[in-house]
Amino acid sequence: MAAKSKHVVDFENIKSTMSDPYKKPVQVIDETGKIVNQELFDRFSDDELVTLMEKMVWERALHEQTMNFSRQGRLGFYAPTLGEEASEMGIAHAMKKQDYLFPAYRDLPQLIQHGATVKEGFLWSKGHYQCYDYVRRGVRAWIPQIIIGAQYVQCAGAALGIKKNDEKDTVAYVFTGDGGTSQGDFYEGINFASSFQAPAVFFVQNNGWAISVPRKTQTAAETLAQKGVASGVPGVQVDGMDILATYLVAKDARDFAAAGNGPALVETLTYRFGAHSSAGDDPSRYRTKEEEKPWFDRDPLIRLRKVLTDKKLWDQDKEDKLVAQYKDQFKQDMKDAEAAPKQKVSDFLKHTFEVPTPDVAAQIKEFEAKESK
Amino acid sequence: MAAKSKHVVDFENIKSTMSDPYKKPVQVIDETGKIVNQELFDRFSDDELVTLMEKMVWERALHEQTMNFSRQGRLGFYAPTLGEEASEMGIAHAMKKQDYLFPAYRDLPQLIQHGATVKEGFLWSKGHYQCYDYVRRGVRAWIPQIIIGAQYVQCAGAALGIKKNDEKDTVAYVFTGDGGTSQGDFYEGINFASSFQAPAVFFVQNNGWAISVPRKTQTAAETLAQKGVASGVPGVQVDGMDILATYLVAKDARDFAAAGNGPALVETLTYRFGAHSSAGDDPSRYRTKEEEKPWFDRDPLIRLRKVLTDKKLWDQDKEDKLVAQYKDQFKQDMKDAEAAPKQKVSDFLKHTFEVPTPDVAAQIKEFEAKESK
Amino acid sequence: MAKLTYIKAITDGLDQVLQDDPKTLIFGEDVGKNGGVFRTTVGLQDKYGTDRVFDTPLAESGILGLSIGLALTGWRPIPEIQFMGFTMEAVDSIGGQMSRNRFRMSGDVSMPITIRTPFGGGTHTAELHGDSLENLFVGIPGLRVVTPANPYDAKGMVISAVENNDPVLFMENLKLYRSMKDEVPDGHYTVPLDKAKVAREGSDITIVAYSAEVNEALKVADKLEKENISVEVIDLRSLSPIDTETIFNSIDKTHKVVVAQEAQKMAGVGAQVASAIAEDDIMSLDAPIGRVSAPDSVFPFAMAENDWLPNADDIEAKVREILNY
Amino acid sequence: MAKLTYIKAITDGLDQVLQDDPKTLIFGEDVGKNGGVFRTTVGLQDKYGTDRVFDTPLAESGILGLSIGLALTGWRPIPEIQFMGFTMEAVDSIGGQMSRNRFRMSGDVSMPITIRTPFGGGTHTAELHGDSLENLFVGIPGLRVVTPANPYDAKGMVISAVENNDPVLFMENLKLYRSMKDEVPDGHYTVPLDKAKVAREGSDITIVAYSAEVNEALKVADKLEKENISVEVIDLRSLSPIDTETIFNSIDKTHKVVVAQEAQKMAGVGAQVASAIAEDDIMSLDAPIGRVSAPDSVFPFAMAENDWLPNADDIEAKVREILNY
Ligand SMILES: Cc1ncc(C[n+]2csc(CCOP(=O)(O)OP(=O)(O)O)c2C)c(N)n1
Ligand SMILES: Cc1ncc(C[n+]2csc(CCOP(=O)(O)OP(=O)(O)O)c2C)c(N)n1
Ligand SMILES: [Mg+2]
Ligand SMILES: [Mg+2]
Repeated sequence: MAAKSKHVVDFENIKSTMSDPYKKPVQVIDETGKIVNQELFDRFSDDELVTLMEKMVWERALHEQTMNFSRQGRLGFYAPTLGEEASEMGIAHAMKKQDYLFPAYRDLPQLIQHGATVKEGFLWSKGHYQCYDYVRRGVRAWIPQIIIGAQYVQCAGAALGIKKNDEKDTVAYVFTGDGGTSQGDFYEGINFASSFQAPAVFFVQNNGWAISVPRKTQTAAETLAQKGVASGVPGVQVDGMDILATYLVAKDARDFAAAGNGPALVETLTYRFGAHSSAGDDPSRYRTKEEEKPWFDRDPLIRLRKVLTDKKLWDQDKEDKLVAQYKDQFKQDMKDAEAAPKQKVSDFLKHTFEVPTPDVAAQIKEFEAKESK
Repeated sequence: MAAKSKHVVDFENIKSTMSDPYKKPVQVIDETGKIVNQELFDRFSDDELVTLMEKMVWERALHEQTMNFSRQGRLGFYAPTLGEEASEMGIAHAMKKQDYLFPAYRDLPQLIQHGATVKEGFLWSKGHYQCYDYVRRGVRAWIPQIIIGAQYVQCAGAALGIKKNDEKDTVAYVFTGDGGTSQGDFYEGINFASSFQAPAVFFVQNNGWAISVPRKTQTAAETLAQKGVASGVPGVQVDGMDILATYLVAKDARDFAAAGNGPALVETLTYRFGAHSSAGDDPSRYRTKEEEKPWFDRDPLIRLRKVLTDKKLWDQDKEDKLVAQYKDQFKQDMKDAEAAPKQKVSDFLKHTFEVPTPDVAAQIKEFEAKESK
Repeated sequence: MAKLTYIKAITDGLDQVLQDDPKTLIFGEDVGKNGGVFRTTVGLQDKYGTDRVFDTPLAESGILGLSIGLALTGWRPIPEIQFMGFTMEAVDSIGGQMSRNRFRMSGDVSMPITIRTPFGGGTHTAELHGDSLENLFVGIPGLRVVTPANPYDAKGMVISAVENNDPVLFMENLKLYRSMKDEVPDGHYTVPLDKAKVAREGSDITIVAYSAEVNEALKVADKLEKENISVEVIDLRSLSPIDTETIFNSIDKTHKVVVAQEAQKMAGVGAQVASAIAEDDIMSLDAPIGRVSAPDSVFPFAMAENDWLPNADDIEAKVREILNY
Repeated sequence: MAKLTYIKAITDGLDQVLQDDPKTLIFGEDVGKNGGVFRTTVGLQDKYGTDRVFDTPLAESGILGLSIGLALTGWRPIPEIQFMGFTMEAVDSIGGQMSRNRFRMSGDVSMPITIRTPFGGGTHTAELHGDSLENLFVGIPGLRVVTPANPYDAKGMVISAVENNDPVLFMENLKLYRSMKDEVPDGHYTVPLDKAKVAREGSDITIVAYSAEVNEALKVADKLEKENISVEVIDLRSLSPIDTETIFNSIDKTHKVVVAQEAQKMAGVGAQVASAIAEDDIMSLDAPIGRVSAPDSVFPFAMAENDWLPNADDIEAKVREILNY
């Protein structure tokens, strides 16, 4: 103690306590399906509970079907979402049609909930230009961003645009993962939005891994929710395997931002049950079954299914039928995607500049000649 | 209250309280010269007090003389340091010879304290390659960085290098300003150093302005000290007009990092009394005399001078003599700088690659021919 | 009509677009109250308010990311990057994002963003404040890179850039800011973004240049005229795309060409011009293509700049060499 | 000697330098336990420990800034940028910092950093995973940019790159990683970083290419041989600096040249080669310089890649055009 009192600043204490306010993830139902916060649970009508369950079942069916398509070689790059249904659908459920969405590559389900079609999702994965038709249709969503962090700075711009347009009850939504929080753009995006007190809601889906790099390598911060502090943005953790908690927190964050209070940040604690992507990632190379097991037990569908079954709002038969129905639809969507017209290089070239430059115009001619052969 | 209880997460409360732990700048002597923390004051010997005063007087003399040289057209780009003497010298006083220093463009005084010569400082401003001779002499300091943020990521690398080299009692020191904290690299640098728990000490000299942009535009965070929270790095504010407080805090931060606890972050609250740089900035364009006045009253020299004078350790005559002596020396340093050899393009070209490529070799010949005319 | 400096002409152009289109926004570091560190945006915040002309936090990637989000929500952003050296902090926003969006959306989504940034040597400023970094950007499909060489073009081109629906990198020459004055029309006019200009007609040899180097070339033309050598000077104006037609027309007349740039030789624009000629118009040439540029070192310390930068003497020497080939 | 794939050859080279020099460090995203997303660094962490081979947080500017600080404190960093598209996040670290340090310190401070990064099309991957972004870097003084076209060169060049005291951007061709196998010597050997290679001798026409395009050129040479057309193929290997001597020697023999690259035409390397020829060896030519490249659009959506990428047929057509000029 004597030695300690020599310090003017107790950096050790600051370090060991700074995360405390951010380490209490909101939860409504626990992994056994027990309701741990009745007051919050009671806010949901039976219909809404069923809707949320259906959305998760839909996302899982989409996941399973895309993995199937992947094995058949009918998709390109695809990021599996197994295990993250509560996080993705809970947040998506809080979005309003007028909100701008900035998804990353793992956020196709939210994008589709916001107005893109499943077919467009498939076209995105396959690499076909019609994947972005939703933008042209007026859906307020941007592209599934590949460059980690870029979506955050762009979201700040959209949020400022909303504010300048004086659009009421409208926010910009953006996603990244635990790994994505290490990017400078992640920080710049939050800080810009906060400096302008613009209506942005920043989501971090912490699924424990950035490909093979564990969450703890990304940062010594104990939570990702506390990353908002650097920019004066309030952050909070939520149990991302609990769709009820996730939805309520996302909605609060949205309300807060929409009311003109500036941005909010939400970290969902979730887990990537499977591989990072369809491109040959093998989690057994870098993580253990012992680590995975408790997370599998936290499966978001299990716990809500239990609650709904207890309330006689759900049964296996209903779920099986839904899944079959969804999958049939996805198969049709894939057929539609596969029927998309062949892409022409001459078309691409026409869309490099608003008016083709002479060089590009010459190249268009060249390719049109080739293409008509 | 009823409305409020509907919220699951009280974002408003999180937002309004998150900065509280960081808003208590450490102070030893206040602006009237009153000792406000006797315990801390008593840690300084008379000699040390005098040394600290001398360093500030030296920095101020350097400032005055460089402004003189600037008016005479004898310097190039130069960033005035008037008002920031306590911050810069307090921190510099805590550095050890074996520490690596990553200065920015306003940190020539610390760089010189660490082993660069005044002449090298002048050559840097004028734009002469001999300015970096200190690196070649083995002084552990890098270049006054122009690209804001770059020094932070590089500092993280040096800190990791120190750790891997297993060098004891050695840290990497780095500076930026309030504006610099908005850069992605600022965040990435802190986060990398923290992820590796490497011995870096991050200083933010918050002088209220980034050229014409006020501190409040940079970020909605109430303090810059709290920016460490995003990376699990403890941060603290200190009265940057109080050299005793600044030194003690800097030393604690250094000790903390040197002991293997990972990085620390220090925000010094200071003020840029004059223009941003010698290149035509005019503060009257963007700030008021009303804002400046209270800061001028906090002049770091005034308060320490008062304390030392009261203790009979200092008098005006001594100070005047010192200033004259320093300035004479600076004039000599300038003469030496002006006597530096003419720089040859052929020399530069030789230092593009370790071994000149054929193209470069041809260009060397070309320039040697021109130069020998 | 008034005689305006290059920088005043840009200010005038910005004033015009702010007035014409309520969706235009100017933002960046110090562009607001201070009117920019060079005073290019001076007076505009007073005139159009802090909603239209405003300062941002200090982060270039943030500034250009902001531009993209603003463009998506219907605005026409005119961000400033304080010096071209700092564009290196934001390359993804330019090359990975804004320039790709029209392509991604099959032509239906525009990114009408004009990034203004000062560049170019000769002002003895700090490191990375003078470099000519156009090569980082001229290879990016979907991005226009332009730079005016005189006040008239400066105003007309900045108006065209803002009105254009492609993203434009608008490079402003630091040394020309205050060293050049010209008659500049009042009000609205445009100068095309993709047309090189015959800055001076001639018949014996063509000099292709851009930005400050155009003025060096014009000096050479003046000087050689006294020896009855007739030099044609072409000002590229657009560095990407390059208007090869104007160049080829000139070479078909002169059969000799020197390509001059301030940037290092390894940096692309001159090479791009030379290669276009070598591919499509080589048979018109009766001498090798002459190149004038800075040598391939890092942009030098301020005290050595004058020796390093290519000037009229260097161009003259190369012109004589090619003429006497 | 063993038959190794291009990627295995690189792994082998990295193993060698880690063994030879205890100051070498490999780091980046996923390079540790996972051995890289392509398995280029597989097994190296097990063999050399987590102090020498380790994962970093996900931030490219951080990774390359880290490299600079490590180099300053005596280490020899070999950072990986997972895909070349992500180098856009770290352009300042490359162009504004590491490449300038030797210059700044009058030659006395080296930055022996080798940045490895995969690039190149044809693998139908996600956006910004296949682009050829070499043009962003070939104009940076003080930086070497190299890329091997076969397993033998891959190992020898990666060893040379690490041993070299200049910063090196080492571009690895994605499509070649597993599609190409070659005899590769065991143990230590080097391939020069700045010498182009005559990949095949010929006398009628020269094709200058690099990376995967070299193999396309070799196919053309094989095919035309049957028609008694003798094609010389030059593999640049170094994109900056460019070994013009080897190119000029070839052209002095063949008098005809086609320059092929996978990148868009507006992207610099081919233009740099063509301009060097047009400046210094134009009089050896008896036809225009042929250029083969991708067209000037954004790198396309995966399903359209095959139509967009220039292949042997495109090169063949251009060779015939130039031959018949
Ligand atoms: C700027 C950038 N760097 C690297 C990558 C490569 N990459 C793609 S996904 C990924 C891991 C991302 O992890 P996280 O942010 O946790 O999201 P998750 O994939 O787990 O949802 C990496 C390194 C990228 N796409 N963009
Ligand atoms: C990356 C980058 N962007 C912009 C600048 C231009 N610039 C130089 S100093 C400055 C303001 C910096 O303010 P602050 O960080 O508060 O430091 P201060 O100058 O006040 O000490 C700006 C914008 C730069 N040097 N580097
Ligand atoms: Mg993750
Ligand atoms: Mg400041």
